[in-house]
Amino acid sequence: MGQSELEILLEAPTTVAALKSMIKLPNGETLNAASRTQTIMTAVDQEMVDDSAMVSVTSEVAFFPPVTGG
Amino acid sequence: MGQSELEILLEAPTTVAALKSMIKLPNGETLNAASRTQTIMTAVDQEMVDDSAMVSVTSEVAFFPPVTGG
Amino acid sequence: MYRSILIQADDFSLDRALTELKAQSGLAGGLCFFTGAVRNSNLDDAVGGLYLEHYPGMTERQLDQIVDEAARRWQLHGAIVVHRIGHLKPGDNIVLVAVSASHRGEAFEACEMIMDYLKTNATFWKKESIPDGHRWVEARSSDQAKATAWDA
Amino acid sequence: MYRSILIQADDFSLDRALTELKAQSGLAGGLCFFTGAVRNSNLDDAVGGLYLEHYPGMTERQLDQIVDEAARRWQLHGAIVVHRIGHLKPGDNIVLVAVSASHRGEAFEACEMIMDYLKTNATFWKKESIPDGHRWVEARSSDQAKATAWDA
Repeated sequence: MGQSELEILLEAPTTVAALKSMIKLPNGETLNAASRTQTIMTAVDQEMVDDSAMVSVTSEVAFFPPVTGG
Repeated sequence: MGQSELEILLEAPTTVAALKSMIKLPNGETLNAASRTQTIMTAVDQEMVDDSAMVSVTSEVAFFPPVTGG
Repeated sequence: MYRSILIQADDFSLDRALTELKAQSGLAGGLCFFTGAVRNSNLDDAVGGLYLEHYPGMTERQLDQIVDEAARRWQLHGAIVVHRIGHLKPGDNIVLVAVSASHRGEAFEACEMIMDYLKTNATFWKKESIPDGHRWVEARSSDQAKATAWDA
Repeated sequence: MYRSILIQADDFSLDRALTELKAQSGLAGGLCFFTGAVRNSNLDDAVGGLYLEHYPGMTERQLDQIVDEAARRWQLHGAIVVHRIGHLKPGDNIVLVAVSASHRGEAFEACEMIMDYLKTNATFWKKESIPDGHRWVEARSSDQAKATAWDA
Protein backbone atom coordinates (compact mmCIF):
# COMPACT_ATOMS: atom_id res chain seq x y z
CA MET A 1 0.00 0.00 0.00
CA GLY A 2 2.98 2.36 -0.41
CA GLN A 3 3.41 2.07 3.36
CA SER A 4 5.61 4.42 5.28
CA GLU A 5 6.36 4.27 8.95
CA LEU A 6 6.67 7.11 11.31
CA GLU A 7 7.31 7.27 15.02
CA ILE A 8 5.60 10.08 16.86
CA LEU A 9 6.40 10.76 20.47
CA LEU A 10 3.24 11.80 22.25
CA GLU A 11 3.54 13.44 25.63
CA ALA A 12 -0.05 12.56 26.49
CA PRO A 13 -2.92 10.56 24.97
CA THR A 14 -4.59 12.45 22.12
CA THR A 15 -7.37 11.94 19.59
CA VAL A 16 -7.07 10.46 16.11
CA ALA A 17 -8.17 13.82 14.69
CA ALA A 18 -5.37 15.64 16.53
CA LEU A 19 -2.83 13.06 15.38
CA LYS A 20 -4.00 13.47 11.76
CA SER A 21 -3.30 17.18 11.94
CA MET A 22 0.33 16.45 13.01
CA ILE A 23 1.10 14.23 10.00
CA LYS A 24 1.97 15.72 6.64
CA LEU A 25 1.70 13.96 3.29
CA PRO A 26 4.52 14.34 0.71
CA ASN A 27 2.51 17.17 -0.91
CA GLY A 28 2.59 19.20 2.31
CA GLU A 29 -1.08 18.68 3.12
CA THR A 30 -1.94 17.30 6.58
CA LEU A 31 -3.78 13.99 6.82
CA ASN A 32 -6.64 15.91 8.37
CA ALA A 33 -6.96 18.15 5.33
CA ALA A 34 -6.59 15.20 2.96
CA SER A 35 -9.44 13.35 4.65
CA ARG A 36 -11.83 16.06 3.51
CA THR A 37 -11.39 14.97 -0.13
CA GLN A 38 -10.72 11.26 0.25
CA THR A 39 -11.63 8.49 2.65
CA ILE A 40 -8.79 7.75 5.04
CA MET A 41 -9.44 4.89 7.46
CA THR A 42 -7.69 4.65 10.82
CA ALA A 43 -6.77 1.67 12.95
CA VAL A 44 -5.48 2.07 16.49
CA ASP A 45 -3.81 -1.04 17.86
CA GLN A 46 -5.29 -2.94 14.92
CA GLU A 47 -8.89 -1.96 15.58
CA MET A 48 -10.78 0.27 13.16
CA VAL A 49 -11.70 3.57 14.84
CA ASP A 50 -13.13 6.99 14.00
CA ASP A 51 -11.58 10.44 14.47
CA SER A 52 -12.77 10.84 18.06
CA ALA A 53 -10.92 7.72 19.27
CA MET A 54 -8.07 8.16 21.74
CA VAL A 55 -4.46 7.28 20.92
CA SER A 56 -2.26 6.35 23.86
CA VAL A 57 1.45 7.09 23.93
CA THR A 58 2.26 3.48 23.03
CA SER A 59 -0.39 2.91 20.35
CA GLU A 60 0.23 1.45 16.91
CA VAL A 61 -1.71 3.68 14.53
CA ALA A 62 -2.31 2.99 10.82
CA PHE A 63 -3.94 5.19 8.18
CA PHE A 64 -5.11 3.62 4.92
CA PRO A 65 -7.57 3.96 2.04
CA PRO A 66 -10.81 1.93 1.85
CA VAL A 67 -10.13 -1.78 1.65
CA THR A 68 -10.59 -3.75 -1.58
CA GLY A 69 -10.18 -7.45 -0.82
CA GLY A 70 -12.44 -10.35 -1.65
CA MET B 1 -42.57 -43.90 -4.79
CA GLY B 2 -44.66 -47.05 -4.60
CA GLN B 3 -45.47 -46.44 -8.24
CA SER B 4 -48.24 -48.26 -9.96
CA GLU B 5 -49.16 -47.98 -13.59
CA LEU B 6 -52.59 -47.91 -15.03
CA GLU B 7 -53.80 -47.54 -18.58
CA ILE B 8 -57.06 -45.68 -18.99
CA LEU B 9 -58.78 -45.55 -22.37
CA LEU B 10 -60.32 -42.14 -22.78
CA GLU B 11 -62.89 -41.67 -25.52
CA ALA B 12 -62.35 -37.93 -25.54
CA PRO B 13 -60.04 -35.39 -23.89
CA THR B 14 -61.00 -34.71 -20.29
CA THR B 15 -59.80 -32.67 -17.30
CA VAL B 16 -57.38 -33.74 -14.61
CA ALA B 17 -60.22 -33.39 -12.07
CA ALA B 18 -62.44 -35.78 -14.05
CA LEU B 19 -59.60 -38.25 -14.42
CA LYS B 20 -58.95 -38.14 -10.68
CA SER B 21 -62.55 -39.14 -10.01
CA MET B 22 -62.10 -42.26 -12.21
CA ILE B 23 -59.09 -43.57 -10.30
CA LYS B 24 -59.50 -45.47 -7.05
CA LEU B 25 -56.85 -45.95 -4.40
CA PRO B 26 -56.43 -49.38 -2.75
CA ASN B 27 -58.68 -48.16 0.10
CA GLY B 28 -61.56 -47.55 -2.32
CA GLU B 29 -61.34 -43.76 -2.13
CA THR B 30 -61.07 -41.90 -5.44
CA LEU B 31 -57.98 -39.73 -6.04
CA ASN B 32 -60.30 -36.76 -6.12
CA ALA B 33 -61.57 -37.50 -2.62
CA ALA B 34 -58.06 -38.21 -1.37
CA SER B 35 -56.81 -34.84 -2.63
CA ARG B 36 -59.10 -33.12 -0.13
CA THR B 37 -57.02 -34.44 2.77
CA GLN B 38 -53.56 -34.61 1.19
CA THR B 39 -51.63 -32.83 -1.52
CA ILE B 40 -51.57 -34.82 -4.73
CA MET B 41 -49.57 -33.27 -7.55
CA THR B 42 -50.30 -34.01 -11.18
CA ALA B 43 -48.04 -34.03 -14.24
CA VAL B 44 -49.44 -34.35 -17.74
CA ASP B 45 -46.86 -35.27 -20.34
CA GLN B 46 -44.19 -34.48 -17.74
CA GLU B 47 -45.35 -30.93 -17.05
CA MET B 48 -46.80 -29.98 -13.66
CA VAL B 49 -50.48 -28.96 -14.04
CA ASP B 50 -53.53 -28.18 -11.90
CA ASP B 51 -56.94 -29.84 -11.83
CA SER B 52 -58.37 -27.79 -14.66
CA ALA B 53 -55.73 -28.95 -17.16
CA MET B 54 -56.86 -31.07 -20.13
CA VAL B 55 -55.71 -34.63 -20.63
CA SER B 56 -55.64 -35.88 -24.22
CA VAL B 57 -56.34 -39.52 -25.12
CA THR B 58 -52.59 -40.15 -25.57
CA SER B 59 -51.32 -38.28 -22.51
CA GLU B 60 -48.89 -39.64 -19.94
CA VAL B 61 -50.35 -38.64 -16.58
CA ALA B 62 -48.61 -38.98 -13.22
CA PHE B 63 -49.96 -38.37 -9.70
CA PHE B 64 -47.55 -38.00 -6.82
CA PRO B 65 -47.06 -36.47 -3.38
CA PRO B 66 -45.13 -33.22 -2.83
CA VAL B 67 -41.50 -33.57 -3.87
CA THR B 68 -38.69 -33.79 -1.33
CA GLY B 69 -35.39 -33.59 -3.19
CA GLY B 70 -32.39 -31.35 -2.55
CA MET C 1 -24.65 -18.94 -20.80
CA TYR C 2 -23.15 -22.31 -19.95
CA ARG C 3 -25.29 -24.91 -18.20
CA SER C 4 -24.97 -28.52 -17.11
CA ILE C 5 -27.72 -30.55 -15.47
CA LEU C 6 -26.99 -34.04 -14.24
CA ILE C 7 -28.94 -36.65 -12.30
CA GLN C 8 -26.60 -39.40 -11.23
CA ALA C 9 -25.80 -41.99 -8.58
CA ASP C 10 -22.16 -40.88 -8.40
CA ASP C 11 -20.78 -38.22 -6.12
CA PHE C 12 -19.68 -34.84 -7.50
CA SER C 13 -16.73 -32.51 -6.94
CA LEU C 14 -17.01 -28.80 -6.14
CA ASP C 15 -13.50 -28.18 -7.42
CA ARG C 16 -14.40 -29.75 -10.77
CA ALA C 17 -17.55 -27.62 -10.93
CA LEU C 18 -15.46 -24.50 -10.23
CA THR C 19 -12.97 -25.41 -12.97
CA GLU C 20 -15.80 -26.22 -15.38
CA LEU C 21 -17.58 -22.91 -14.76
CA LYS C 22 -14.36 -20.96 -15.20
CA ALA C 23 -13.46 -22.81 -18.40
CA GLN C 24 -16.92 -22.75 -19.96
CA SER C 25 -18.32 -19.42 -18.95
CA GLY C 26 -15.54 -16.85 -19.10
CA LEU C 27 -13.88 -15.15 -16.19
CA ALA C 28 -16.71 -14.57 -13.78
CA GLY C 29 -15.84 -12.67 -10.61
CA GLY C 30 -18.28 -14.42 -8.28
CA LEU C 31 -19.10 -18.10 -7.90
CA CYS C 32 -21.61 -19.44 -5.40
CA PHE C 33 -22.03 -23.13 -4.56
CA PHE C 34 -24.58 -24.90 -2.45
CA THR C 35 -24.27 -28.50 -1.31
CA GLY C 36 -26.97 -30.38 0.53
CA ALA C 37 -25.84 -33.37 2.56
CA VAL C 38 -27.68 -36.25 4.24
CA ARG C 39 -28.30 -35.44 7.91
CA ASN C 40 -28.16 -38.14 10.55
CA SER C 41 -31.51 -37.30 12.10
CA ASN C 42 -34.93 -36.03 11.11
CA LEU C 43 -38.04 -35.40 13.25
CA ASP C 44 -36.16 -36.73 16.31
CA ASP C 45 -35.38 -40.09 14.67
CA ALA C 46 -31.90 -41.30 13.86
CA VAL C 47 -31.58 -41.62 10.10
CA GLY C 48 -29.41 -44.48 8.85
CA GLY C 49 -29.61 -43.51 5.20
CA LEU C 50 -31.71 -42.18 2.37
CA TYR C 51 -33.04 -43.64 -0.83
CA LEU C 52 -33.62 -41.03 -3.55
CA GLU C 53 -35.98 -41.54 -6.44
CA HIS C 54 -36.92 -39.31 -9.37
CA TYR C 55 -39.24 -39.18 -12.39
CA PRO C 56 -36.85 -39.79 -15.29
CA GLY C 57 -37.22 -37.31 -18.12
CA MET C 58 -39.53 -34.96 -16.27
CA THR C 59 -37.00 -34.14 -13.55
CA GLU C 60 -34.29 -33.14 -16.02
CA ARG C 61 -36.75 -30.93 -17.88
CA GLN C 62 -37.87 -29.21 -14.70
CA LEU C 63 -34.31 -28.52 -13.59
CA ASP C 64 -33.71 -27.02 -17.01
CA GLN C 65 -36.75 -24.76 -16.59
CA ILE C 66 -35.58 -23.71 -13.13
CA VAL C 67 -32.20 -22.66 -14.56
CA ASP C 68 -34.05 -20.82 -17.38
CA GLU C 69 -35.98 -18.88 -14.76
CA ALA C 70 -32.77 -17.95 -12.90
CA ALA C 71 -31.16 -16.87 -16.17
CA ARG C 72 -34.15 -14.64 -16.90
CA ARG C 73 -33.78 -12.88 -13.56
CA TRP C 74 -30.02 -12.46 -13.32
CA GLN C 75 -27.10 -12.07 -15.68
CA LEU C 76 -25.40 -15.41 -15.17
CA HIS C 77 -22.28 -16.78 -16.80
CA GLY C 78 -22.99 -20.41 -16.02
CA ALA C 79 -24.96 -22.83 -13.84
CA ILE C 80 -24.38 -26.43 -12.87
CA VAL C 81 -26.93 -28.63 -11.12
CA VAL C 82 -26.06 -32.16 -10.03
CA HIS C 83 -28.57 -34.22 -8.06
CA ARG C 84 -27.81 -37.70 -6.81
CA ILE C 85 -30.25 -40.61 -6.76
CA GLY C 86 -30.21 -44.04 -5.14
CA HIS C 87 -28.90 -45.04 -1.73
CA LEU C 88 -27.01 -42.43 0.31
CA LYS C 89 -25.52 -42.50 3.82
CA PRO C 90 -25.50 -39.73 6.45
CA GLY C 91 -22.89 -37.15 5.45
CA ASP C 92 -23.10 -38.02 1.74
CA ASN C 93 -23.65 -35.19 -0.72
CA ILE C 94 -27.15 -35.03 -2.22
CA VAL C 95 -27.20 -31.98 -4.45
CA LEU C 96 -24.86 -29.39 -5.92
CA VAL C 97 -25.93 -26.06 -7.37
CA ALA C 98 -23.09 -23.90 -8.71
CA VAL C 99 -23.59 -20.49 -10.31
CA SER C 100 -21.12 -18.02 -11.77
CA ALA C 101 -21.82 -14.34 -12.40
CA SER C 102 -19.92 -11.10 -12.77
CA HIS C 103 -21.01 -9.94 -9.33
CA ARG C 104 -21.44 -11.87 -6.14
CA GLY C 105 -24.96 -10.69 -5.30
CA GLU C 106 -26.32 -12.27 -8.49
CA ALA C 107 -24.43 -15.50 -7.88
CA PHE C 108 -25.82 -15.81 -4.34
CA GLU C 109 -29.41 -15.00 -5.32
CA ALA C 110 -29.51 -17.26 -8.37
CA CYS C 111 -27.96 -20.16 -6.45
CA GLU C 112 -30.48 -19.83 -3.63
CA MET C 113 -33.45 -19.45 -6.00
CA ILE C 114 -32.43 -22.55 -7.94
CA MET C 115 -32.22 -24.50 -4.65
CA ASP C 116 -35.58 -23.19 -3.41
CA TYR C 117 -37.32 -24.07 -6.69
CA LEU C 118 -35.60 -27.44 -6.85
CA LYS C 119 -36.91 -28.26 -3.37
CA THR C 120 -40.54 -27.67 -4.40
CA ASN C 121 -40.67 -28.21 -8.18
CA ALA C 122 -38.24 -30.96 -9.12
CA THR C 123 -39.65 -34.49 -8.97
CA PHE C 124 -37.36 -36.13 -6.46
CA TRP C 125 -38.54 -38.10 -3.43
CA LYS C 126 -36.60 -39.24 -0.38
CA LYS C 127 -37.24 -42.37 1.64
CA GLU C 128 -35.35 -42.52 4.92
CA SER C 129 -34.23 -45.48 7.01
CA ILE C 130 -35.15 -44.99 10.65
CA PRO C 131 -34.98 -47.41 13.61
CA ASP C 132 -38.62 -48.47 12.94
CA GLY C 133 -38.11 -49.19 9.24
CA HIS C 134 -38.54 -46.79 6.33
CA ARG C 135 -40.68 -43.76 5.64
CA TRP C 136 -41.14 -41.37 2.75
CA VAL C 137 -39.98 -37.91 3.77
CA GLU C 138 -42.77 -35.34 3.89
CA ALA C 139 -42.45 -31.95 2.23
CA ARG C 140 -41.98 -28.96 4.54
CA SER C 141 -44.28 -25.98 4.32
CA SER C 142 -41.25 -23.76 4.98
CA ASP C 143 -39.78 -24.91 1.66
CA GLN C 144 -42.97 -23.99 -0.14
CA ALA C 145 -42.92 -20.58 1.53
CA LYS C 146 -39.30 -19.99 0.47
CA ALA C 147 -40.04 -20.85 -3.16
CA THR C 148 -43.19 -18.71 -3.23
CA ALA C 149 -41.28 -15.75 -1.79
CA TRP C 150 -39.30 -15.44 -5.06
CA ASP C 151 -42.51 -14.62 -6.91
CA ALA C 152 -43.50 -11.79 -4.59
CA MET D 1 -18.91 -24.04 16.23
CA TYR D 2 -15.90 -24.89 14.09
CA ARG D 3 -13.95 -22.10 12.42
CA SER D 4 -10.82 -21.74 10.34
CA ILE D 5 -9.40 -18.44 9.08
CA LEU D 6 -6.40 -18.44 6.80
CA ILE D 7 -4.49 -15.80 4.87
CA GLN D 8 -2.12 -17.46 2.46
CA ALA D 9 -0.40 -17.23 -0.93
CA ASP D 10 -1.45 -20.77 -1.85
CA ASP D 11 -4.62 -21.75 -3.61
CA PHE D 12 -7.44 -23.52 -1.76
CA SER D 13 -9.76 -26.42 -2.48
CA LEU D 14 -13.55 -26.32 -2.13
CA ASP D 15 -13.71 -30.10 -1.80
CA ARG D 16 -11.24 -29.98 1.09
CA ALA D 17 -13.31 -27.23 2.73
CA LEU D 18 -16.45 -29.37 2.34
CA THR D 19 -14.73 -32.40 3.89
CA GLU D 20 -13.33 -30.26 6.70
CA LEU D 21 -16.71 -28.72 7.55
CA LYS D 22 -18.38 -32.13 7.55
CA ALA D 23 -15.66 -33.68 9.72
CA GLN D 24 -15.36 -30.81 12.19
CA SER D 25 -18.84 -29.53 12.57
CA GLY D 26 -21.20 -32.47 12.58
CA LEU D 27 -23.62 -33.47 9.89
CA ALA D 28 -24.93 -30.14 8.65
CA GLY D 29 -27.63 -30.32 6.01
CA GLY D 30 -26.71 -27.16 4.11
CA LEU D 31 -23.31 -25.90 3.01
CA CYS D 32 -22.80 -22.68 1.09
CA PHE D 33 -19.54 -21.67 -0.57
CA PHE D 34 -18.49 -18.47 -2.25
CA THR D 35 -15.39 -18.09 -4.36
CA GLY D 36 -14.19 -14.79 -5.79
CA ALA D 37 -11.88 -15.02 -8.79
CA VAL D 38 -9.63 -12.51 -10.57
CA ARG D 39 -11.49 -11.00 -13.54
CA ASN D 40 -9.64 -10.12 -16.74
CA SER D 41 -10.98 -6.57 -16.96
CA ASN D 42 -11.97 -3.69 -14.70
CA LEU D 43 -13.26 -0.20 -15.57
CA ASP D 44 -12.82 -1.03 -19.29
CA ASP D 45 -9.14 -1.88 -18.91
CA ALA D 46 -7.65 -5.31 -19.53
CA VAL D 47 -6.27 -6.64 -16.26
CA GLY D 48 -3.12 -8.75 -16.53
CA GLY D 49 -2.99 -9.67 -12.85
CA LEU D 50 -3.50 -8.57 -9.28
CA TYR D 51 -1.20 -8.02 -6.35
CA LEU D 52 -2.92 -8.48 -3.00
CA GLU D 53 -1.65 -6.96 0.23
CA HIS D 54 -2.96 -7.09 3.78
CA TYR D 55 -2.27 -5.73 7.27
CA PRO D 56 -0.81 -8.75 9.05
CA GLY D 57 -2.37 -9.44 12.43
CA MET D 58 -5.18 -6.94 12.07
CA THR D 59 -6.71 -8.68 9.04
CA GLU D 60 -6.91 -12.06 10.78
CA ARG D 61 -8.52 -10.46 13.81
CA GLN D 62 -11.11 -8.68 11.68
CA LEU D 63 -12.02 -11.84 9.80
CA ASP D 64 -12.47 -13.50 13.17
CA GLN D 65 -14.80 -10.70 14.30
CA ILE D 66 -16.79 -10.99 11.07
CA VAL D 67 -17.31 -14.72 11.68
CA ASP D 68 -18.29 -13.90 15.29
CA GLU D 69 -20.96 -11.54 13.98
CA ALA D 70 -22.33 -14.20 11.59
CA ALA D 71 -22.38 -16.75 14.42
CA ARG D 72 -24.35 -14.31 16.57
CA ARG D 73 -27.00 -13.92 13.88
CA TRP D 74 -27.39 -17.51 12.67
CA GLN D 75 -27.00 -21.00 14.09
CA LEU D 76 -23.92 -22.13 12.23
CA HIS D 77 -22.07 -25.43 12.45
CA GLY D 78 -18.86 -24.15 10.95
CA ALA D 79 -17.21 -21.43 8.87
CA ILE D 80 -14.02 -21.36 6.83
CA VAL D 81 -12.48 -18.20 5.38
CA VAL D 82 -9.40 -18.38 3.16
CA HIS D 83 -8.04 -15.23 1.53
CA ARG D 84 -5.07 -15.27 -0.79
CA ILE D 85 -2.33 -12.61 -0.91
CA GLY D 86 0.50 -11.89 -3.34
CA HIS D 87 0.49 -12.10 -7.13
CA LEU D 88 -2.57 -13.60 -8.84
CA LYS D 89 -3.49 -14.05 -12.52
CA PRO D 90 -6.91 -13.64 -14.17
CA GLY D 91 -9.04 -16.66 -13.32
CA ASP D 92 -7.14 -17.39 -10.09
CA ASN D 93 -9.13 -17.82 -6.90
CA ILE D 94 -8.93 -14.91 -4.46
CA VAL D 95 -11.20 -15.78 -1.58
CA LEU D 96 -13.21 -18.68 -0.20
CA VAL D 97 -16.00 -18.40 2.34
CA ALA D 98 -17.61 -21.71 3.32
CA VAL D 99 -20.42 -22.01 5.87
CA SER D 100 -22.32 -25.03 7.16
CA ALA D 101 -25.68 -24.91 8.93
CA SER D 102 -28.63 -27.16 9.60
CA HIS D 103 -30.75 -25.30 7.06
CA ARG D 104 -29.82 -23.82 3.73
CA GLY D 105 -31.28 -20.35 4.31
CA GLU D 106 -28.89 -19.75 7.21
CA ALA D 107 -25.92 -21.05 5.23
CA PHE D 108 -26.68 -18.72 2.29
CA GLU D 109 -27.26 -15.67 4.45
CA ALA D 110 -24.21 -16.16 6.67
CA CYS D 111 -21.95 -16.81 3.67
CA GLU D 112 -23.14 -13.66 1.91
CA MET D 113 -22.89 -11.52 5.04
CA ILE D 114 -19.33 -12.68 5.70
CA MET D 115 -18.40 -11.80 2.09
CA ASP D 116 -20.09 -8.39 2.27
CA TYR D 117 -18.35 -7.53 5.55
CA LEU D 118 -15.02 -8.88 4.30
CA LYS D 119 -15.26 -6.59 1.26
CA THR D 120 -15.61 -3.47 3.42
CA ASN D 121 -14.03 -4.31 6.79
CA ALA D 122 -11.05 -6.60 6.21
CA THR D 123 -7.75 -4.86 5.54
CA PHE D 124 -6.85 -6.20 2.11
CA TRP D 125 -5.86 -4.05 -0.85
CA LYS D 126 -5.61 -4.94 -4.53
CA LYS D 127 -3.21 -3.46 -7.06
CA GLU D 128 -3.99 -4.36 -10.65
CA SER D 129 -1.72 -4.55 -13.71
CA ILE D 130 -3.28 -2.72 -16.64
CA PRO D 131 -1.80 -1.82 -20.05
CA ASP D 132 -0.67 1.58 -18.68
CA GLY D 133 1.10 0.13 -15.62
CA HIS D 134 -0.37 -0.49 -12.17
CA ARG D 135 -3.10 1.06 -10.07
CA TRP D 136 -4.57 0.48 -6.63
CA VAL D 137 -8.14 -0.68 -6.99
CA GLU D 138 -10.69 1.75 -5.58
CA ALA D 139 -13.46 0.65 -3.24
CA ARG D 140 -16.98 0.52 -4.71
CA SER D 141 -19.80 2.36 -3.02
CA SER D 142 -22.06 -0.60 -3.93
CA ASP D 143 -19.97 -2.80 -1.62
CA GLN D 144 -20.40 -0.33 1.22
CA ALA D 145 -24.15 -0.28 0.60
CA LYS D 146 -24.36 -4.09 0.67
CA ALA D 147 -22.48 -4.28 3.98
CA THR D 148 -24.57 -1.52 5.54
CA ALA D 149 -27.79 -3.25 4.46
CA TRP D 150 -27.12 -6.08 6.96
CA ASP D 151 -27.43 -3.57 9.81
CA ALA D 152 -30.84 -2.29 8.69
